[in-house]
Amino acid sequence: MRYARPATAAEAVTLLGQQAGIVRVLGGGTDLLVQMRSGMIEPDLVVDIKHIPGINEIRAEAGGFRVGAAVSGAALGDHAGVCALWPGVAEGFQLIGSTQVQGRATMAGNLCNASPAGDAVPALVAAEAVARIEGPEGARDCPVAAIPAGPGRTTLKKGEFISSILLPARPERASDAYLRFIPRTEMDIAVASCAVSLVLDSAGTITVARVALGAVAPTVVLVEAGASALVGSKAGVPALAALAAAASAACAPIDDKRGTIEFRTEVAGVLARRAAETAYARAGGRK
Amino acid sequence: MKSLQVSTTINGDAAEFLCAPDETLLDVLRNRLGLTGAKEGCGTGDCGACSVMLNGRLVCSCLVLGAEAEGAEIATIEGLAEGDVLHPLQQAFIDHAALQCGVCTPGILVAAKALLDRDPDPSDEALRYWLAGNLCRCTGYDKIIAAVQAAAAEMRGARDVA
Amino acid sequence: MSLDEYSRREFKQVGTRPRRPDGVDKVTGRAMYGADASAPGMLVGRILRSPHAHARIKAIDTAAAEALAGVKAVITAADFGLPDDDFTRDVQDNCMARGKALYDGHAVAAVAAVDAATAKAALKLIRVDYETLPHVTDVDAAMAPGAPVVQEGRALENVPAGMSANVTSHCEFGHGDPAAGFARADRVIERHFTTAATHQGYIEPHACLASVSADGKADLWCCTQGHFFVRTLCSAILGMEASQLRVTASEIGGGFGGKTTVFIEPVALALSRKAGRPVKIVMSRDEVFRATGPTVSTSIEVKIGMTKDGRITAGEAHLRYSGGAFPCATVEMGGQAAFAAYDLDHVRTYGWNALTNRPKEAAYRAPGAPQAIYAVENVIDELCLDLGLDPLEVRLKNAATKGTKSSYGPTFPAIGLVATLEAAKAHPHYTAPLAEGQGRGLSCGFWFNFGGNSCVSLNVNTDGTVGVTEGNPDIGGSRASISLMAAEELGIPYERIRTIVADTASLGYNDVTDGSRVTFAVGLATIKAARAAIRLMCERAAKIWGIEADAVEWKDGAAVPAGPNAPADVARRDRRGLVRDRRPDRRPPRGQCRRRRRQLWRPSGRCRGRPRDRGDQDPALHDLSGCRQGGASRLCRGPDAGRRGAGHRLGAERGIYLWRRRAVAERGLSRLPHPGRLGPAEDRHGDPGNPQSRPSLRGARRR
Amino acid sequence: MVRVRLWGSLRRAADGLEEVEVRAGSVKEMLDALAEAHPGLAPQIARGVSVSIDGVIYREAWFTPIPPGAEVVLMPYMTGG
Repeated sequence: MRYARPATAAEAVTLLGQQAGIVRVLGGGTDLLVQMRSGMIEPDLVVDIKHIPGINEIRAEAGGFRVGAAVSGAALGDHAGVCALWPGVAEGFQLIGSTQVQGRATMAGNLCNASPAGDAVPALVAAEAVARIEGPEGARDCPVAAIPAGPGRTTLKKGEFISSILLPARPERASDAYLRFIPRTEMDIAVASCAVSLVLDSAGTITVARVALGAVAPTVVLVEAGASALVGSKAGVPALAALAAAASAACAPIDDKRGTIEFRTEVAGVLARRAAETAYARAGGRK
Repeated sequence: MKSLQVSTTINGDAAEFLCAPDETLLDVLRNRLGLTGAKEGCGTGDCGACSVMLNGRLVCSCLVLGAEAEGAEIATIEGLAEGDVLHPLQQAFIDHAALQCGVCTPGILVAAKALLDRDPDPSDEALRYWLAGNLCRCTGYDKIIAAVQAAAAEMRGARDVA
Repeated sequence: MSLDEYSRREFKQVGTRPRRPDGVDKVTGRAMYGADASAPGMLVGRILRSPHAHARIKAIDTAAAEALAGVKAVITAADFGLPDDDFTRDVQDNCMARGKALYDGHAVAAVAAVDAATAKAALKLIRVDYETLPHVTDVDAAMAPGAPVVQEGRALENVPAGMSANVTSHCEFGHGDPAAGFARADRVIERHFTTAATHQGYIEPHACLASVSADGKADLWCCTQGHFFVRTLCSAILGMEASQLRVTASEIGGGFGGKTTVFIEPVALALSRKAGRPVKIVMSRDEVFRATGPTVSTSIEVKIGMTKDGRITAGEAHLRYSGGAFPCATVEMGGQAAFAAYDLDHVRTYGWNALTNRPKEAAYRAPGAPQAIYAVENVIDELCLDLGLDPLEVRLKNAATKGTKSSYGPTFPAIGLVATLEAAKAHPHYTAPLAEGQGRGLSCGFWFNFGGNSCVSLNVNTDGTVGVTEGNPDIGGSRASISLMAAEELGIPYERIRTIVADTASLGYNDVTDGSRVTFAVGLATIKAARAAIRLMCERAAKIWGIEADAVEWKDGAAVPAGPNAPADVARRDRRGLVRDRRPDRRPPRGQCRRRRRQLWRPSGRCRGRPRDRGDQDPALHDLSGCRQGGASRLCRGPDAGRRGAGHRLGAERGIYLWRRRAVAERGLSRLPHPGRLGPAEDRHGDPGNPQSRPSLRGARRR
Repeated sequence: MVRVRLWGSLRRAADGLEEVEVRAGSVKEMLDALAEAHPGLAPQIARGVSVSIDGVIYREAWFTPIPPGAEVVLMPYMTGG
């Protein structure tokens, strides 16, 4: 194995594109090193992107924030602006692993690891976050939702890597929330999860809603029926019930030792309802 | 596999080492630098026994490549005491019997110090969440929480006096 | 020797909460665990493991691995002999599969190489030709007709003919007539339970460093609960004499029973022997979970009858345990412990062990007992619910107590269960209101206590401080408890004692740190060692003072003349027994001992008796004034003794006596106690609560 | 004489007796006498047993004397965690 530490994005793209065999991007390493350790993969080249200028930074951009691909959960949690604007994104990301893992883990890494249960991803999808991808043809932007292709697979092409993720601007009276179910209190992987992002009007009526489920399908599921159930409501009981039903209906989970199909399906609805309530309250909505 | 030369700072002292590209910082500390205070309990970031500070962030050194230490500032359990004076956390762990087999203890101390440096007066809940990634099989955690809180109180007191 | 029969004694040190002696090392990262040692020229050992749960190993080709640059040794089962006894052979076969891989993760080959990367590459070059076989992992499935056979011919003589070949042993315990008991019950409930083979989960993976030299001498450093047992197993497996293998126990990062045997140690030794260099093996967590002992997996039926008023009329349990791919006697513990908390007229347990394609069971906290007790306690709780009875009252009503004939045979001495239940009942938590979502549960439990072989050496240093050498790895703080007991007996501060865990070449045989035996058994050996040291020191004090030995007693860390036979003028005597006066030629020689002179004796109130001739020229006393060295060793045995034991290790010793703060040392051999006195016969009489057991401490209990 | 109580599955090897009497002054003498009087017990004794003497469990304590009238119970070889 070779270890490379490019000083620019272009250099990284060249390294990633030219090396034959197994090439991996090293951001926080919290998935990569585990996979190397277990023998799941034996990379020929590991490209440490943390020395590319700007990649460790969070910058305000167009009313939102551009989060560098190497920004750790701990660093994001320390950023008051992001946490205020996108609390659901921040809480989803910060649920990953322990304090130690948070010291290194990145959102871009969680996205590219492409686990169906990645805790950072549903809220990013609900937020309509956009990934900036550096590649042989230069930089391009891609909705986060379009990055995972299935468990462990992404749509990134040879030579490409994510350099940042843009969390867009929000109007007043907008917020988001993320919830997951795990059998224990900490340090576990979602059995089912849900992120809800809402925009309210001045009367507290929901005008925009996005609902994303995690761990109930090969990739994050955007529940448009659930969003429709919320829009026009004030997150009242009927709307929430309709949301829960829509969320459960959108599930296509697996049966495994951590949760049955039935359990995941039911819990996804419950989480959607509760996440919507939290997001609604955060957005300043009052029932 | 060609070895890499890495220059870094460990517990305030400059350190240089050679390592294989796929070698972890934990292996470097333990096998090349003789700093065996950080332990490998799992090698996958689950147990926290290998906790060190990397550029001011608490990390599992088993999930860091040695090569990444280039130019970094690393703090390990070996640097916690000042000379022969134990850090208040270390003393509190002894006084409150917050360790038994002791293999998780270095990691917990490093992690606890990282918290107290950020928050000198954490709630028990905040402390338990912070230490959730440090597994202890012997003590049942309560004594660990009590010891960290006692050290925190002592450190606050010392700060007030100063 | 029942602890309940100990006389009450006011402790000065035992019961205090001193700082643990290993504390500073453990909070500074200085403590040395299994993986923390290294040696010059050390190689890295790695083990190739079976990816199959059950497979015949048709061939292993190690040629390519051996040819890889940097590889210094490759071994397989062919590098080991074939031990005669089943027990050792099973341990060996678990360390390195012979003929068949019996579970996923079973070691099939190992390499030693100059670094980890080379070792890893070498493992990939080893070609193992497997013929996969059907496997079975569930105990009930393994006992069913037609189940895949894990090992042939392993059934003991107690297994009836016609059972699955996987059944290796049967046991039965109890008394009375359960059928008659059930007939008298108002309610009988029978339930089925299963428990999984959970792992002990110690945070420190197994690690060892082995070094075998060309002349056959070997050193082994490892994390273990019993390094003497490691020596026993490894020397048998490697075909070495025990004397040639010195095993040093590292600090141990948790064991919980799982480090009471060997997994990698014989492999590291064999690699080192072949490579001629030290070899270190450190398991990954993955290897720990795949290839080291979990507890048994079980399938249990429990049937209990109860009267309306909560009296258990009969209990019966069928226990089917699997200790993995090798025979395992753990079900015997479950069979004995299942109902042991209760005083029953009719009780019977039937136990079976069956082989499955799982890792070999290792002990885990009262091995076999919690599984059976879990089942029994659940049924009792259900009966309480059914009959509307308070679960604590029902347990009180049925609790075993002093005089109960236990379900496994012996009559109990006082066991404290009733007192414990009463204490629980009186505790505010038992009646505290419960919030929504809270519950309150109650369960009795049981475990035996057995002493086992223990050997302790206690040395008094030149400055009167004390070194205690024990041979049981300190898992839970035993160095502190042993120091406390020595301090209590000697009457000196805890801080003046340092207790260390010695290697196997430095002390007589010790059984494993298991079964909650160490504080109890090593503690008793320590108490005996301390008393032997006191006895020697009192005898010498008597000689120095020129008085009868029985005129000296030990009080608060000092020998003092006392009792009816103490001479009246002893207060004026110096350490040579000379009566002090002002004439210079009567003073003891000056020199090295000058500083100590003040400590030589303490005045005694009423001294009567016959002073000895002040011109006594006992040669042992001549050395005294010029001697700065010291050291009294007394090797004592724990509460039972046996063939592996250390009964006659009364090596050359030096007598010492101890004063409150300092000791004056005396060169020369002391009078040894008769070896017979240290035999097992004394074990029971060495009971600290038995006044008759203290002939050398006469007067000490008079207060 | 020492009366030795056997656990259930050993009784088959001792003519169904729950208790057997042997002449012995120590644990070793008792085990030897048991194996001689009831050869069916010999394999288990060879594998290892514990002995409870008046409620105190001994393991490998060959030379421990058995007091007259003591309650002696044969038990499986004790191990612990």
